[in-house]
Amino acid sequence: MVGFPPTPAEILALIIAIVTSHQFITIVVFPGFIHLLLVVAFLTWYERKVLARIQLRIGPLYAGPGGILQPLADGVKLIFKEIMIPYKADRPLFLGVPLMLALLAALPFAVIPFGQNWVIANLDVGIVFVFAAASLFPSMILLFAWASNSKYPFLGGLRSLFQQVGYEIPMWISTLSVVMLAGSLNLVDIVNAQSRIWFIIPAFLSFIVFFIAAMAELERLPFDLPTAEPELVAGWVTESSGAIFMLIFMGLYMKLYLMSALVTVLFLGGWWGPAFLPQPVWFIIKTLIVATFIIIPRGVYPRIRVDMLIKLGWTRLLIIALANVFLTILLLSSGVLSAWGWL
Amino acid sequence: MALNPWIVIVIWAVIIIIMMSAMLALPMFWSRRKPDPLRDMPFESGQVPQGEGRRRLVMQYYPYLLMFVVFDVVAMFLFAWGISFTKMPLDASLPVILFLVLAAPPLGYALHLALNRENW
Amino acid sequence: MVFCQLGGGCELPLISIPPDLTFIVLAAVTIIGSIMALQAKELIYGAVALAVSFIGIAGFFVFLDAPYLAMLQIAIYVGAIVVLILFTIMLVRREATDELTDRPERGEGAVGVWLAGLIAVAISGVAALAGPNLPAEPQPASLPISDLGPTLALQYPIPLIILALLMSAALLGAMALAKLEK
Amino acid sequence: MLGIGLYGLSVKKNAIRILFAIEIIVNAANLNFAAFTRYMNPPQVSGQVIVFYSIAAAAMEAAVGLALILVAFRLNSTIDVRRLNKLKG
Repeated sequence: MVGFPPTPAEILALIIAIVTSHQFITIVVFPGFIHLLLVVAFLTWYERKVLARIQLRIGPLYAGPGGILQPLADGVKLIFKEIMIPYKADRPLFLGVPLMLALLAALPFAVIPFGQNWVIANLDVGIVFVFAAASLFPSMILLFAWASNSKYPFLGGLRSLFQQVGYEIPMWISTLSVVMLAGSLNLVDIVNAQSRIWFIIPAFLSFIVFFIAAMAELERLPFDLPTAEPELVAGWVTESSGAIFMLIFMGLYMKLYLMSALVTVLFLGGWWGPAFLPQPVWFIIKTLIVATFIIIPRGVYPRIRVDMLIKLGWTRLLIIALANVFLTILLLSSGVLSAWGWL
Repeated sequence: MALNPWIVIVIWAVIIIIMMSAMLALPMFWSRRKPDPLRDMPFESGQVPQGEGRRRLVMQYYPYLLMFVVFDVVAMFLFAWGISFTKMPLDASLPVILFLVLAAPPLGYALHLALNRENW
Repeated sequence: MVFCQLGGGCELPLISIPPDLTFIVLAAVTIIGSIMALQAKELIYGAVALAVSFIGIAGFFVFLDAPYLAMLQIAIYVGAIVVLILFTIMLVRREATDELTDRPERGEGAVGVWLAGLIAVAISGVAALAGPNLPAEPQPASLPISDLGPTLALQYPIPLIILALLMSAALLGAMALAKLEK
Repeated sequence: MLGIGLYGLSVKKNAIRILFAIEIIVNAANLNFAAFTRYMNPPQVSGQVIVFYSIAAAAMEAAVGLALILVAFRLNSTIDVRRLNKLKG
């Protein structure tokens, strides 16, 4: 207990208690801020290395062993660069939207469980919270495109808006069958429900749909129409420079990590694995494998056309997802799963 | 965990906002800033930008947004029903299935309208 | 001060934000957001302020133990409706922003403020009258999210069906309106 | 908030602003439903379900309203309700 005018020793003790508490560590160190920054830095390096390997190049090489310090160098460079704002741009929105993008990408990590106890906030509406945050992305992109007041960003922003909007629905509906299987929206409960069997097996179709939709949401090849270099320079990020560019790209890479983590949580059994490794390690391994599979197509596949994109998202994926919901109803009501001891 | 998770989320958001705005604010102090009308020009492949940067949007994207609004609502209702599917008797799901079946044909028709390029 | 027991035996003072403070902050966000939405010069800023106001309302829902409702609010209002509004603003933009003279004429402005003030006074009057009858402290019971589904499907099946029809009608109507005449 | 909404409804000329005002009014009503259902004794879920329907209906209303605005804009190239009051173009 702390007396009312607290003595310095008491304040110190309080600070130490706060800093060593589990909650503080989850917020700041492990699934929290520092871990997130490190992973984002690692992912940028990792992506460049993977792509280089696909294209028989070497990739980043000079900063640190194997170029692993390259992201750090990039970050320092970008922080010291001048922020250029196009003269007709809308300044408050131009500066504010990248901030919101990074915030929105980082916010859902609060509910992603990296282990039984390694979760920042154990929220009852976990998965819907993630989707609610993700559903704000299109409006942010549209605002940013509008704020930069230039043609390429505007066209790219439109495409991006439309793509993200289109693929959000299949994504949600494919998640619905997982939610039905687990009977909860809480991500910790969802992972706990997979202690017997990973949901990728009873909900394989929705795994496929979710994965494709995640790639489209991330604007990864083959769905990278919004940032198609030959046509649109850099899409909606054309006008961003320096720290703004860094914030946006941190947001995008955090989203990549987020989507991979979601695939892991929803379909690949989260932290479950043989006990010789601690839970968070299993989680991160699985997540990175998923991220690799999201990265690889960038070096392999060509870009698809706009009309193909629409047709794929709005007809095929949606119908498969809805069909899978009915399949899940059948599975659950026939009692096959519990008969086989899967639930 | 004794802390209300919502409070934790607010703390988390505040930490991120502080860090990110620091990243945004640092270059404002450190970097050289030389305003130059030529450099601050919007990018247009090296040419002087012509006309308005914000063009009127294309109508073609509009129907998809409309459908997004509708499907958004549908998905949220389905989630509310999906969480308790296993805890309900099966006939409690009948209204929801009826809801889906009723909504399907018009939505399909809307999709057909939207995909038809000549309409937009 | 409340202390909570955490793993490892360390003690962390529970950060207890007084509910009044939360309420005041949320109310301020919501009300300022909605005033800005109506008064901002640029329609785009108006839409952004509207989004802020919606988020404030979502905060209220969390405050009222309805987290699913809050998420619904954010996903549907801020995620979908605001995008639609922004898109429409941009579609009609050039000509619409020419008339920035959206200031109310004198008499109308006075009438509007008067109406708003009247409603506010009336509502607070009713609240003041009814205030003592309301339980000061709400029941600490929790409303599990899993109750929503059964209530939805069992108690209100008819509105669900009507909603399906309404949605189809609205979607087709809106599309038929927005379609190009041939 | 209802007051603000009414103010907006009675004063603003731009059709989109009027839509904003309507949304704000609907939101105020939703908030009241959620609040009263929470303060009921014992708390019930039914108010929240009503807010569900209300939000859904408001979404549909916004969609149709915006489509109407679009059509009005296309026909008259203005969204000022003062100039939309004539039925014959």
